[in-house]
Amino acid sequence: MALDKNGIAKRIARELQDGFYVNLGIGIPTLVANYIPEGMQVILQSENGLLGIGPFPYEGEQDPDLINAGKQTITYTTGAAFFDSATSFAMIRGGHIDLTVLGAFEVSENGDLSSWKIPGKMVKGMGGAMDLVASAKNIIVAMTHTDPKGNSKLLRHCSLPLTGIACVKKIVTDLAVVEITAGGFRLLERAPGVSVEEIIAKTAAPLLVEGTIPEMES
Amino acid sequence: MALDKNGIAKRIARELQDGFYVNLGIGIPTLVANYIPEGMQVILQSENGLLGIGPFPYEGEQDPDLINAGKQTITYTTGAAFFDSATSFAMIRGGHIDLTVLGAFEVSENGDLSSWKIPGKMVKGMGGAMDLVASAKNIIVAMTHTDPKGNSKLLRHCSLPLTGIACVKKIVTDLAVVEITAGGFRLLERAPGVSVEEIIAKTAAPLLVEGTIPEMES
Amino acid sequence: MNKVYPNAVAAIEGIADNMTLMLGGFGLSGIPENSIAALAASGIKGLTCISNNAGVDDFGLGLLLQNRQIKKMISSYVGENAEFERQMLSGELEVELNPQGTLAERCRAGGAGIPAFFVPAGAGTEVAEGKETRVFNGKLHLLEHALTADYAIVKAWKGDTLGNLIYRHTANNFNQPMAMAGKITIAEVEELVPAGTLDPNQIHTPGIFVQRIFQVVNLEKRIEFVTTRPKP
Amino acid sequence: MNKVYPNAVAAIEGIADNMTLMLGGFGLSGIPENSIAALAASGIKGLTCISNNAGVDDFGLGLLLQNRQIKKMISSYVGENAEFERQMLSGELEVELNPQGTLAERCRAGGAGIPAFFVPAGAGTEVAEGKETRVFNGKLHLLEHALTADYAIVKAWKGDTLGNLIYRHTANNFNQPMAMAGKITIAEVEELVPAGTLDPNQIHTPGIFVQRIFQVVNLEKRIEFVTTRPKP
Repeated sequence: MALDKNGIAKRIARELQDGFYVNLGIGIPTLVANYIPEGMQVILQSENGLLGIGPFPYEGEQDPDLINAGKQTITYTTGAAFFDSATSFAMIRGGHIDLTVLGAFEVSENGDLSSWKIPGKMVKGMGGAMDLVASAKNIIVAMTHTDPKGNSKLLRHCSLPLTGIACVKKIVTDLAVVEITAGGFRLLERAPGVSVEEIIAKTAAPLLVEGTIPEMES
Repeated sequence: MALDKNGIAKRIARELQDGFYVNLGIGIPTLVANYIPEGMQVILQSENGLLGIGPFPYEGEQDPDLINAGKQTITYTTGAAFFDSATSFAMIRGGHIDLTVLGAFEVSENGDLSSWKIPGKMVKGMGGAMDLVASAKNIIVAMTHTDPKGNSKLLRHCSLPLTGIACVKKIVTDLAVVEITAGGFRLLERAPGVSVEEIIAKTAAPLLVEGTIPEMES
Repeated sequence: MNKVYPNAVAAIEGIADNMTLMLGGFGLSGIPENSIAALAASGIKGLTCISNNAGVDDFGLGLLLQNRQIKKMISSYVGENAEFERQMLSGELEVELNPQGTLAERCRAGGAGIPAFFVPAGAGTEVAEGKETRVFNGKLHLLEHALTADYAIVKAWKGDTLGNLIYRHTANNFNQPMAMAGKITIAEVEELVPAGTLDPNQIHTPGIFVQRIFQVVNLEKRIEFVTTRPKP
Repeated sequence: MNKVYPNAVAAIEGIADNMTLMLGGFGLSGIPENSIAALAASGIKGLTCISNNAGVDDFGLGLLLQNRQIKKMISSYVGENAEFERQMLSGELEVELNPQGTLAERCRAGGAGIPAFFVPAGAGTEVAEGKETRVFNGKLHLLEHALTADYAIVKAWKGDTLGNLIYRHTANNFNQPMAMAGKITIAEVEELVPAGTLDPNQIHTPGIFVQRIFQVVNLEKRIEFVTTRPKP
């Protein structure tokens, strides 16, 4: 059975390690924060100037000076640090973030990523996505395997304007965990009850399938 | 009569304006701080990370965490700010310093400056001098008009390795105030009792002398 | 030395048609509300505004958009604003989109006397069009140029009479790099204190970068998306 | 996550022959004394040291020079050190002199993922030899490249268990930009406190840049030139 958003987030949380500094994009990636394993210390960066994102504030305790990159009110954790936007992107560009998780419209088999612009639709801007993907040591894309019309979002070449080139390392979808290798997409895991054949059918690019593909643990 | 060090510093202090941010080099330039006119607010920058240099500390109150660019113990003024070296030189390089005063071995008629290296002698390094002279809006050189052997330090071309090119705006020596113009050195003022002829004789480059040259007020 | 102005109207004196402004803030957090209100009332037009976002329809830079005072925006993200969309699609408004970190660094560089620098962000994308590229450490980079402004307008938490500024929480954002890059920098502060009140080790923006400062009045500090959880 | 080390000897574990180190400090102010002492006792040699100065004969980096542990220095000013002079003149020690602001910015750039940037400092001088030049705004500039280090070693006033650092007065200097540029950054602090003790608005170096931290012992904090005036 295909995973829901929380299932994808839960699977991605298994990539976390103690001491990781992590930037989570808007949407499914934000949910990963809910699945940080007990006892593991992971520090979440908000690119508008915070290391140490905490949970949403209690009702009535929201602070206009304390928001995340999605402009939602948040809190900060013990030992947090605030800083300006130039310093924030110095961290990002300088490769100090251990893991970046973000959504995408499309990913190509060489790791190109499209996530910010659909021709003919209102352009909202790339925000910090281009900075993040160009410099992250490790990028995981969280997305549905296909768009609402059933078209694969894993492609030989992206059809939409790019956010970054050759940057994605791993994709976690509702159907599968796919790694980007020098030889293209490689299937690592499948969602519980989803067959390898279904994944191949819904992937519009060659998919390396080696040996038995395990079901995801989450 | 030729000015002494304090006389040179006193004359340079007349270039100060209320609200100026000023960087004073080691040696004669440092003495300028002693002649800031009463009631005028001038903020002194130390390129190792301070806006607001105060006087030397009282005996026994020196603080190893509080030194100037010459590594002398200092104090800080009311409303001072401390910052790191990258920010300090952002101020300098960004043209935020109103006036820079520094010493020199030689100045050429197009404003080139030699101040950091004498071939055959131990090289100590340029420190912040190259950054300062390359970016200052207004540079005044404080130096003796001739070296101890009587050779002019105002030259057609510098003979020593350069600190910066076409950067000096004005020179205050023990004998004269000289401006750098598109046409070369121009004599503005002479030290009390020093003749125009003596200044010309001790300047190894053409010197524009227009009209009557007043004695310096200080 | 007097940097203290009585209010926003006095502090924006000198801003004229067709100038380039930088305005601090991220979303609606840390925006210079009082100065924007004074600009909206001023009738100044043809402005180029460098700001990470463009406000919402009826707040922040949205007020200047409604008045058609802005000719061009240099931003990283301009969603949440229907009037912005209308003007952009109709060609009334020119828009230059920058990756957010590139935008922040271009401002800092402008203040720091660094005319250009290489970054990887945007390499291989349409952001790279017309830009010089170079490979460093096996990776494609773009040459990006510094930004400066006739006036940079920032919002701080505390400021002193010498222009030293301290920001609060994530309301710092673009205010700190932009404060460096204005030919004239105007700071509006929630609390204006005498010089010597702030700890000199804790200044975010040293006063050398700030030419004018005033204490704000009637701050709204609107929140774009209030997200809370119930009290336990 | 444990970044806390018991002492300098434990914290410098992993530093090996022929590595590149950055060391904070200006003159003798804000230098990582404990770490330098541990390096001096370690026998590690062939080091490339990026440091604004080279200490004095018997303190700071002078200790490593005496032991012939340094192969190359990248600095802006290296006076006040006779052993340094001897080694440089004899060719034992390689020296690269940088304008001070260029040196600081090269460290920040290394930490900030900016591989190269243009500055005016040194244009037209021997510092420009072999460097790419370009005119911006009518003025000659040099292309300067980022610096990084295998280990950056910095000294702070206060630090917490997550590696957040606060510097004091002019002992900040190169520590802050260098802390960004180490593959591994070691911070020695006068006061090590639990996370949450320091005001999150007042952190100079956020903990993400710091991998190891320890509390110093027996600081000498030597002053190079004591200059005082008599009490009135």
